Amino acid sequence: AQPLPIAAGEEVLVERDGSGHYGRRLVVALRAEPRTFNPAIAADAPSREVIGRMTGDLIHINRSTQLTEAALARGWTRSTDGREYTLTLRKGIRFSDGQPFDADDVVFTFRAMLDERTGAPQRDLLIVGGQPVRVTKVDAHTVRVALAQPYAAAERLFDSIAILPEHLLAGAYARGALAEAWPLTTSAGAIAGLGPYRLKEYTAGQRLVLERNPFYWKADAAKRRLPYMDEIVFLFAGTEDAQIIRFQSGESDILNRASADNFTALARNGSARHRLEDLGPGLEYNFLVFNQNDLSGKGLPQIESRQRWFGDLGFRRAVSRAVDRESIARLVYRGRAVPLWGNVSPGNRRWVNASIARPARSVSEARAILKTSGFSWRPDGALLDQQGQRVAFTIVTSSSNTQRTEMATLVQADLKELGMDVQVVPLEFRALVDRVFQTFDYDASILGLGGGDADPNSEMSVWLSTGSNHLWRLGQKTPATAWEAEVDRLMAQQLVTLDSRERKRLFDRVQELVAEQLPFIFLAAPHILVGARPDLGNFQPSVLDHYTLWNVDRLFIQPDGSQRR
Amino acid sequence: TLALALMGLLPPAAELRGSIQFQGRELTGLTDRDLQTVRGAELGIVFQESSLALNPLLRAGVQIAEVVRAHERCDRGAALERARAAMAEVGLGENLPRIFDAYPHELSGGERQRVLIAQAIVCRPRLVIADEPVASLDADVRADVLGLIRTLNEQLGISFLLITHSADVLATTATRVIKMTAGRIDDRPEVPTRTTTRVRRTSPRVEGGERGTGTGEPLVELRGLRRTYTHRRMFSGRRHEVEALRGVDMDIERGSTLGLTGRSGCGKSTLARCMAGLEPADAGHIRINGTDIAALRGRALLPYRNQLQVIFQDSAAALNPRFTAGQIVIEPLVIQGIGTAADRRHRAAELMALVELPSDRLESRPEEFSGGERQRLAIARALAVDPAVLIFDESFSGLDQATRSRILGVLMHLQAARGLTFVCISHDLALLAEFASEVALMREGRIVERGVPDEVLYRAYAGHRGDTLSPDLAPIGATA
Amino acid sequence: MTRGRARALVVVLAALHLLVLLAGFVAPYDPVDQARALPFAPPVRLHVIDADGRFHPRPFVYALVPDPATADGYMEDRSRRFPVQMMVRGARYSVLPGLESNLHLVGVETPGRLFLLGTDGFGRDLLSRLLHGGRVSVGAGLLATLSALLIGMVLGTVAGFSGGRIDGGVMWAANLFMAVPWLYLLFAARAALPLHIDTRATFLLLVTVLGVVGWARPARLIRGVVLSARERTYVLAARGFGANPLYLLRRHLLPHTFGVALTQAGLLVPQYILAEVTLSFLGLGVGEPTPSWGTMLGSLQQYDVLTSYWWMFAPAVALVVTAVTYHAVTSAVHGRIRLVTT
Amino acid sequence: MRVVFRYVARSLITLASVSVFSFLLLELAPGDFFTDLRAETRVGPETVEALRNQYGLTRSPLARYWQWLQSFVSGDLGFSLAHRAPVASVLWVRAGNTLLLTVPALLVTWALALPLGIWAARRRGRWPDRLCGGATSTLLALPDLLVALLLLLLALRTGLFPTGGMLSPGAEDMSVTARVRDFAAHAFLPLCALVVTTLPAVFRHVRASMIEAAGAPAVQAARGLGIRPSRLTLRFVLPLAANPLVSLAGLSIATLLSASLLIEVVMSWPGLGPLLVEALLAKDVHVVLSASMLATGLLVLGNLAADLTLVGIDPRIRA
Ligand SMILES: Nc1ncnc2c1ncn2[C@@H]1O[C@H](COP(=O)(O)OP(=O)(O)OP(=O)(O)O)[C@@H](O)[C@H]1O
Ligand SMILES: Nc1ncnc2c1ncn2[C@@H]1O[C@H](COP(=O)(O)OP(=O)(O)OP(=O)(O)O)[C@@H](O)[C@H]1O
Ligand SMILES: [Mg+2]
Ligand SMILES: [Mg+2]
Repeated sequence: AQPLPIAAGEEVLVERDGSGHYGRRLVVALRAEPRTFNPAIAADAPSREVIGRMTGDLIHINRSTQLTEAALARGWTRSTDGREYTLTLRKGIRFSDGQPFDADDVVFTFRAMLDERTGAPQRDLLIVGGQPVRVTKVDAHTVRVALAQPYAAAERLFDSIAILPEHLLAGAYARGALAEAWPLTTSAGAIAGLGPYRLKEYTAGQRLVLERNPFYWKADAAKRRLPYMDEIVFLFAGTEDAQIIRFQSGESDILNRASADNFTALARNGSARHRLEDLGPGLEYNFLVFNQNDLSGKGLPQIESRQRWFGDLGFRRAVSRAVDRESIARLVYRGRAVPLWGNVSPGNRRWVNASIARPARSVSEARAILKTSGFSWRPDGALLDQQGQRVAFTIVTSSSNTQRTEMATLVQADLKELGMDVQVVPLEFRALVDRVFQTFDYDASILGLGGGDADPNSEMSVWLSTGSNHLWRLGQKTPATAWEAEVDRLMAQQLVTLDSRERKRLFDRVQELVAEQLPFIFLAAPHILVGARPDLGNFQPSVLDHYTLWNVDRLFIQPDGSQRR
Repeated sequence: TLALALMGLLPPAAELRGSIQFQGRELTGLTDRDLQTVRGAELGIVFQESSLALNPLLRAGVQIAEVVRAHERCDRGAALERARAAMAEVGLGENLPRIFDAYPHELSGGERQRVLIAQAIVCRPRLVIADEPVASLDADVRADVLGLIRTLNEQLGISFLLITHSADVLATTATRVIKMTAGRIDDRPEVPTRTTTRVRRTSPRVEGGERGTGTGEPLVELRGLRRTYTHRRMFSGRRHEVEALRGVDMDIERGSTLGLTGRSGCGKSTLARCMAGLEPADAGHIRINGTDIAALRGRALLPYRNQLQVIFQDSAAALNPRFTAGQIVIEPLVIQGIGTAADRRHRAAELMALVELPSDRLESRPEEFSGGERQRLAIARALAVDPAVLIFDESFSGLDQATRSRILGVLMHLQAARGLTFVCISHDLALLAEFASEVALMREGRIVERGVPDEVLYRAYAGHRGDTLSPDLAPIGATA
Repeated sequence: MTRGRARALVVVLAALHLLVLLAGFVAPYDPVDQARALPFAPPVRLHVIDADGRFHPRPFVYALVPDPATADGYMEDRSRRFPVQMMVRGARYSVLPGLESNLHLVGVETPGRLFLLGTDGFGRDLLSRLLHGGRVSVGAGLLATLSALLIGMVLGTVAGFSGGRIDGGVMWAANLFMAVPWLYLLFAARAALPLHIDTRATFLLLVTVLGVVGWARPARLIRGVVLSARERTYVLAARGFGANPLYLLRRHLLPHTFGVALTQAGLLVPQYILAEVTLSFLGLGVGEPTPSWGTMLGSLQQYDVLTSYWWMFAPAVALVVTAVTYHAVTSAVHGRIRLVTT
Repeated sequence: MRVVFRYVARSLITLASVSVFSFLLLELAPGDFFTDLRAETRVGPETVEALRNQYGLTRSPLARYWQWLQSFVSGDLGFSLAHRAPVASVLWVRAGNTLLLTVPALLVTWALALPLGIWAARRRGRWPDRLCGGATSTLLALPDLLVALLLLLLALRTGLFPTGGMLSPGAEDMSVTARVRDFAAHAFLPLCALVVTTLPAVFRHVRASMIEAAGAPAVQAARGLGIRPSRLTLRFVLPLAANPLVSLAGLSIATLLSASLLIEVVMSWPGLGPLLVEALLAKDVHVVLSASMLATGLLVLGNLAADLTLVGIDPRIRA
């Protein structure tokens, strides 16, 4: 489909900079096949990756600046109490099937997303202060969004909430079957969105072809309608190794997040043919967590007896001092990671508290700490606790995540120097989640968090003591410790504080508390490593998801570069 | 072994010295490839043990046709036609379609042997080596086959090397007899004089044995025994039914020796297997000591099984190739848990001696024995336990007269001492006449005659073509 | 099989097992010791001529230092030689339960390192891991094969021999065992078992799991053979002597299946050594840091390792050697027991 | 007729029991499809619970089994939670693609292994035999995944073959012949990987049983009648050796849908592999159950074929 000329009265978004050439197709190898085209229910990465290219959101977070910017909403205003937002929608723009977009679609989208029957993973985000956001139509191109309480940076909520076409989905929704709408077998004509691309063809198991949305609502600086490329072809490459090999062979054009191992190997094996970029640390942070859950009534006496250590700050501090973070970064991530002492990765430039202490590894320090906590050593070097019990525990990791298992292996060797007998047990992901979240039948685990937004709000569930991801002690009614109560207060306060400098101060304090109390022993934040064919224009990978394709509407292939391959 | 060496079929481990010349060609040095052209086409062979020599997975007709196709350029149909003709020649004409389609295990011993002969002669080789070709054939068929040999010999000039223990055969067919002892050719009389053969025929008497005479009480009673085989063919859907037993009524007295004879394929072996409970009868009763065992199953059958022992017609197939001779003969003891290991070893040596096998062969495996030796192994095995009834299915046909009579003597002693009952299935009427106290004649699945040996046998001849066994037949034909 | 070859076979086999058994002594290092400064170091070069061109009768090595020219390469530090010594003291290991030693066959002084086969990503000596890993792998592989075959042979022969309902039942079970998604049994087992499983228990677990899951295939093959074998005349004859089924199975039918069973054995040993990777993935295998060939091969199956570090193929080579030897053994044994069977 | 009926009944029992057992195993394993949503920072436990409720995961096991069974029998083959769609809609296409790969692979494997095994058996102990023995040992010692990866790397280095997929992007515009060629180029590597990984077992069995059968007296006898070695091997020895091979072939049929799973994943073949591996790990119960059913169906078929053939070639076996 050729891009349609921009009609009069069509309020397209005109990009300020950058230009490109039309034509060609971009081949992207996904790790796995998407499971659905339905934006309301997509929870897996491949589906979201694809759907993200076919849909648009009201307000968008610019992945490169990490700031919000206008998208389908031309502009917005916030009421003085911070509880109401008024969004002005673009006029004259159309869904990819040519149907006009207006406030009804927005209202429909939010209603559908918030409906329990839909089971949208974004639903919980849209519940502010215990109540769902209320979206009402003011006129055809204005909507009002009401929140139960003031919410800092509420506009960030709108990012990635795909606006659904009411004309196509209202029927399914009315039947209560929105969750089953748009399965992979849907024909191209029955799907429409506001993204730069629309579905052209899907061949089960083989490939997914998106074609240009001729109605897309963005234009480049020269007022030419975006996107530049005719098509995006998604291939499904099963494993990361296969992804790498296909990229290396030139069968795919973009490498979206490679592991450090593969990135290094790729760099060694033929970097000339590819453009490889190390974007520095991302938002993800990996940590070792000890099980401090309330185990009464769980029937786990052994773990309960070990919780004496896990609850002991001295023990955790000793572990933290004994862990060789530098080796983790160097051996596990081939130097493409930063050692971490706090809960915010340096990749999150706006929010990281740079003053958090970074004590170097010291086994003797660690031993001293243990000694003051009442631990002692047997002649053969084994560590004994106050009651003479041998300190021995297991670390569970996800077996599908090689890096975390490798970290566990290093941590195990480190702790052996303290006389701790640690066993690493890799578990299949579901079993791991079951243990960590449900049965609490584990001693310690190495996990990672923080792939989403840079804003602290996205981590509420981790730090609030009632949060669903308050991993070390889940399901608390009231905070178990004073410092957790303090964190609760700080987090709640930053949520309603609209001044960003003040929020930063509050969150800095949270970071300090966490670094002192060590509910998590932070280990490392890996770099974001991406690659692309060298002649890909406007390639601006970012450390935020989606790393390489976030500006897919402006990507293009240099015409002269095409002869080179 | 001599025959095998001639064909170049000895296992590689065997050392072969000397030379074999055939039509001026040295055969010992030839490779397999060269030999192939010789084998079958110029040199035919009839193996001693039909159960081993036939491929169990190929139908009889096909096996013959394969030989044709190996040596002559002809298509499948023509080859099968030739096979059919050859089978008719060896007297399988009556049931040709069935036997042609039958797998070897579905054939009677005699039928199998004739298939082998057909294989050997179908390509009209110059020389046929026939190792006991007629051992399990009844008088009629034997005459037919020998007649065929003579005809082939006369009309086509095919030479035959007959290996046999039967003086009759030699007398009627051979032109020259060679006797071998201990691996050496003893004497080579140019022409087998009738006297030598006569001497052979008459001289060996059963040594010192008395025929068992029954005590009068019936030990085994058979009533209306029936057994029908169905040959089902998976893929062609052709079906043949064979009524092997069509209602056999028979009593066997304790302590007697019953001879059982009848044409090849008339159901003798089947009867033996049924009696021993190794094959279920379709209908009828088998009573042993008054208990009907046809109704019994499984464990309850065990005690009766032991009382009736069959020595199978195909001794070679009845011996597990993985066992040593020693293991074979004491197998029944092991099975029934009799004696200690030392006892058994001792008994094994005894049994071997009983059947005149040297005790240093205890460690040999069946394949290392000659046909006759294997038969003796099977007899020894059956004697290991003391069964009430022993059924010998053509067990003496592969033995030379001397050995045979000595073994028969031993058996008769045993019978006298322990009151054993024997059933002896044989085509050798002379043998039966000497050994059996009573003879039954079977025809087409029924017992048709029964009585004192001489009488029955006489009538048996009379009922058939009486001329075939005329002792006056002149020996014709030449052997290499 | 000639005599010489048979002898060579025995020697290779014995050497293989001896090496693995004496892993602690032969291996220069503790298999879990991490030389963190030397991840993915290539096999050390043995020299007899030093940087100045002088000849030394005793081979020596140089210490490795990172090569500044490449991102993760190494170069030799020629300033100091480390002669290879025999019978040196080093890491402690247990010869037998309760008996410890620290004597090693070869070694060099620190900071020199005698990484004869290079190191893995943690800087652990690959040779030491290979030798120690062989204990678990070869042991478990053999035992698991034995148990799978044993179960398979027993059930297969019983099924083929008895026919009818028993046959139906056994084959039903075999189908079940082949069709059911075992992965979930492993998930379930992992959930049911305690997290901490010591090495010996793991070993038993490996053997049991593989044996229990693996019997169906050999059972089917063997059943087919028995189906045919039970109709042989000599079986009939033995039956005539009143042999009970057990005797027939043991003496007449089982030996008949040896050929197939041996062939299966030759196939299963390497397969089961490899299967340990899957089990490790689910936390049921040997697990880090204890070495096993399975997990070592597991790490070889990664793009970066495969393309960058050739010495990581060592476990594959070890397994190939083992597989070839065992194949030769099974085929020699087969040759021995092979007799006329049909 | 009665035999057929009995066989069908037996197969149905097998299928039913496999489904029950598989279901039980799935029950035993911890967690369910929605468990891993718990690890998402943005999703609360209530939402997860609501989803569980909505899709009936909180109902009794019996009710859930019944739910699957109904759907299976109706032809939908169950409901995939991952795809939020009937299993049939995702399963059949991929099963077809898998067969497109495994059937030729099976044929090639046997077509290579048979002559190779026969050849090696005839040259027992000589160099061709040893070479084959060594080669198969080597292949056995290499994990399937490694073989697949090595082949991919080979493709990468030589550039002769595409490194994954079934057709090139843009294949829809090609002519029929070009498409076939494109398909062949894509199928070559996975086919090689499959053949290479399944060949050793078949080869070994062929070789071993040929050696065993060649010693049979009937074969010696046939040799005595001057049957040519080639004909002897094919007509006399092979049937004698066929027994374990037939069982093995039956098993090969049984694994038509499962043998290639991992290779498909690594080589991006659009078959059942990627789907099933994901479903297994994601505990998408109905997909797993229905796939097991398909596999069991093949197993039953394969065994039936093997049993019939066994009876067919060996008349001594009583049907
Ligand atoms: N297992 C079997 N299946 C089918 N048919 C059989 C089977 N055994 C024997 N027969 C057939 O039954 C008939 C009787 O066979 P039986 O072996 O009892 O003959 P026989 O009297 O012993 O003959 P011979 O003297 O040749 O040994 C033969 O025609 C044979 O073809
Ligand atoms: N493969 C072998 N290995 C060892 N000994 C053998 C082998 N074949 C035959 N013999 C022995 O060689 C001798 C001669 O055997 P051969 O088969 O030639 O006897 P035969 O004259 O045919 O006897 P019969 O009349 O009993 O068939 C016998 O004592 C036999 O035990
Ligand atoms: Mg008979
Ligand atoms: Mg002989």
